[in-house]
Amino acid sequence: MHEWALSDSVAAAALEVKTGQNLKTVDEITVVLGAVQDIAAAAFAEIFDEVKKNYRGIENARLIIETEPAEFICLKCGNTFGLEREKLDHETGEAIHFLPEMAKLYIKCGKCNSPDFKITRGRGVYIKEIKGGK
Amino acid sequence: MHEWALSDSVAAAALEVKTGQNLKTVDEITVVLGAVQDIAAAAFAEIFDEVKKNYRGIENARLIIETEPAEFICLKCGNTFGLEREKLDHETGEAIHFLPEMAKLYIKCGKCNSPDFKITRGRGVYIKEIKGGK
Amino acid sequence: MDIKLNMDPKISAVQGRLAGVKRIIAISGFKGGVGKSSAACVMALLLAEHGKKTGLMDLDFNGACDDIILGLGAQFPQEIEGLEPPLINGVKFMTPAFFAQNKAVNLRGEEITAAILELLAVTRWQQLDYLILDMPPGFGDAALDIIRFIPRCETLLVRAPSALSQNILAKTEAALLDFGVKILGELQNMSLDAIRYDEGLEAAYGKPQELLKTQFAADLEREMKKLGL
Amino acid sequence: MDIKLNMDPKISAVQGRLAGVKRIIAISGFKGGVGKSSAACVMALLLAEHGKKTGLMDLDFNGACDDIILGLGAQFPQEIEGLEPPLINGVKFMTPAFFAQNKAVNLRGEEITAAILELLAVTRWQQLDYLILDMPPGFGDAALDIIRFIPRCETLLVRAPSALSQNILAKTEAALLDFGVKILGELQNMSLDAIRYDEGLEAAYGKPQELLKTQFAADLEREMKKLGL
Ligand SMILES: Nc1ncnc2c1ncn2[C@@H]1O[C@H](COP(=O)(O)OP(=O)(O)O)[C@@H](O)[C@H]1O
Ligand SMILES: Nc1ncnc2c1ncn2[C@@H]1O[C@H](COP(=O)(O)OP(=O)(O)O)[C@@H](O)[C@H]1O
Ligand SMILES: [Mg+2]
Ligand SMILES: [Mg+2]
Ligand SMILES: [Mg+2]
Ligand SMILES: [Mg+2]
Ligand code: NI
Ligand code: NI
Ligand SMILES: [Zn+2]
Ligand SMILES: [Zn+2]
Repeated sequence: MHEWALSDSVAAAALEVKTGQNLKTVDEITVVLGAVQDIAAAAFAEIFDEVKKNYRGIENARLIIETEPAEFICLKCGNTFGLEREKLDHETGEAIHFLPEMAKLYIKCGKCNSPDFKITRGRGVYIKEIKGGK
Repeated sequence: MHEWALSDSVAAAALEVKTGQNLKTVDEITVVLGAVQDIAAAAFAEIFDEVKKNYRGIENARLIIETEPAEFICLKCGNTFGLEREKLDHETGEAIHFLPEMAKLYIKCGKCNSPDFKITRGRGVYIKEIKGGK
Repeated sequence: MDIKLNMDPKISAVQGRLAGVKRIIAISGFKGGVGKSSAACVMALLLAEHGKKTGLMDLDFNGACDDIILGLGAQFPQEIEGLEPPLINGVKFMTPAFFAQNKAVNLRGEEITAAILELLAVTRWQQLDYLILDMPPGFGDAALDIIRFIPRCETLLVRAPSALSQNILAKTEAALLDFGVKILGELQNMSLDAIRYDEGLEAAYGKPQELLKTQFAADLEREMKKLGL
Repeated sequence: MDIKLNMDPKISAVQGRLAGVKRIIAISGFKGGVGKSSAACVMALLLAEHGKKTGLMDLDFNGACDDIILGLGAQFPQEIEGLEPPLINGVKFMTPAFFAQNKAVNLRGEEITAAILELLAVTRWQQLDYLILDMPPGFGDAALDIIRFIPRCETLLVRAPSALSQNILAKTEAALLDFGVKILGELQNMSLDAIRYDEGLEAAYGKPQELLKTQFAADLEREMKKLGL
């Protein structure tokens, strides 16, 4: 699964924070998964529990997953709108799953029909919080 | 003076806000002038008092000018730094006065020497607040 | 009533600043090296030669070269109610090169957007029959911004015979139509029955009068007539 | 200790994901149409032919065309601990075209940055002798991002004889040195004493085996040897 690489990134990033902040251990990592990329939280968590074993000091970190809805803003008319994934065919859904920005090739503003919009929320994976011991 | 066009933009923008918000009059406009572009506040205000006469409903607006220091962030090392205008020769100062982004061609991060940075504060002119009557 | 904002006033100025300009034509092609800049410069020179009030704006920030094609010397815009573009052989000319001191322009897309907006807000074109915009390759920030800030802009596509150019152009035409852009037409460059390959073109760079005498200019003039220019 | 963040984990993954790659070479030139993509594709094919483990990544989002040059069919990356690039004639190949369904890619600079980072973080190159990056024209987001995310990347400049290409290249070389980028060397394209103009090149697009038989490939191979590749 392609999620493997993203889950692994979280562990690598946590290790970086641990080193940068001189933590002894990382105990908890809160990640946010955005609805545009549409990553399966369960699979992501399962993979994380595998990959964290490869990162010293992260092995015991608990992963907390939050989700964030998709939000786009139209640069032409200012309309904000969401992503209706169920309307996408499989190939298009996959394209956006791999590269969220590609949504711009397949979706238009529901109000003015412009394809010139920006993802403002829910793009992909980011780390929101890390708890650790000194 | 090139400031004329920017001062005139503020009046045009205020008119747009007036129309959009159904104001009867615009009474006060607060603009922020950024140190990167280095616009002379006195000249800007003086020009504004001339150009506002061309915009109906803006004629009596008072202009309040605030200034914002320059702030850059280095995308390589994360260092934040300011602009030392006094170190620039005249031609370079003018280039940045006309197109603030051109600072990237002439300045480097003081810490890591990278030319890859971003303007985070004090770029140019923006409107911060408009007061008006309904 | 007290309205808190974080508003860029320049966006509101663009329309007014271009009010005296009758037609705005973006020379696009979306593949690099197909002849957009050569066509944009020579077209502007030809229009001026025909007595049309003409402006030319180089919007290829990362690869601006109209200054070299036109042979820009020490000319620089004058500060008169904004920036008044200097006249090069009758063409009012604006380019980021004025501010780049012959350095590579290492701006990112969002910086190019800000700089384009700045130039649109301060450049004093006054009355023009034609404003020609020389576009960078690719459907990136500059192309999107021109569609956004100047919706009435027409697009003239430059096509070269290469397979790669054709492919990219076909995709782009579809996208432009999606954006509701008015496509003025196409210029077939380096093609035997439109604008031919001209061995003498490069030697004429930097000399507007020489450029006007090239086979390239003669071919372009004929194609322009077909497009009603 | 409780640390609030807004951290993109992908940045931390790049180095590890490229750990098995011995050399990373960006094919740049900063002017469009000088032959960067043709050189990048044929170079990758030649390296693979010589038994080197080779990857090729098209980073010209707005004008990707390596898929056409190489003749990509229905191949698509496999989801194995990331995205595993398909093999085209022995070259591991990654391109935004996989996700674009033959549409024009209308992404802005900051979106390209995000997409490049995404691809760098998920592409599973494994062990490679060479990873070739085909760069877009211009010193914009992609060029800046590669310098930022892959500081060890070497740059190979493609030069064409035109005055415009020379001018832009000279500026860019100065800027690259400013950035501390390692310049591997230069390829003189469409030049009599390096890579000659090859009438047969276009006809070989889409057919890797044919591409390897072109005069272009033979010339490029000779130039590569001079550069120790
Ligand atoms: N019809 C032509 N005849 C000869 N050379 C041409 C012709 N059109 C373009 N060129 C050359 O091709 C190169 C790219 O042209 P340019 O106008 O810079 O294209 P673009 O702006 O699309 O990148 C230049 O060196 C130019 O001199
Ligand atoms: N040595 C060459 N001989 C013949 N045609 C060439 C040669 N080099 C490049 N070309 C042609 O020039 C055009 C631009 O080449 P391309 O590789 O796409 O350049 P870039 O990636 O720099 O834009 C293509 O149509 C290509 O076939
Ligand atoms: Mg589809
Ligand atoms: Mg100087
Ligand atoms: Mg050009
Ligand atoms: Mg290319
Ligand atoms: Ni996946
Ligand atoms: Ni000024
Ligand atoms: Zn809209
Ligand atoms: Zn720095």
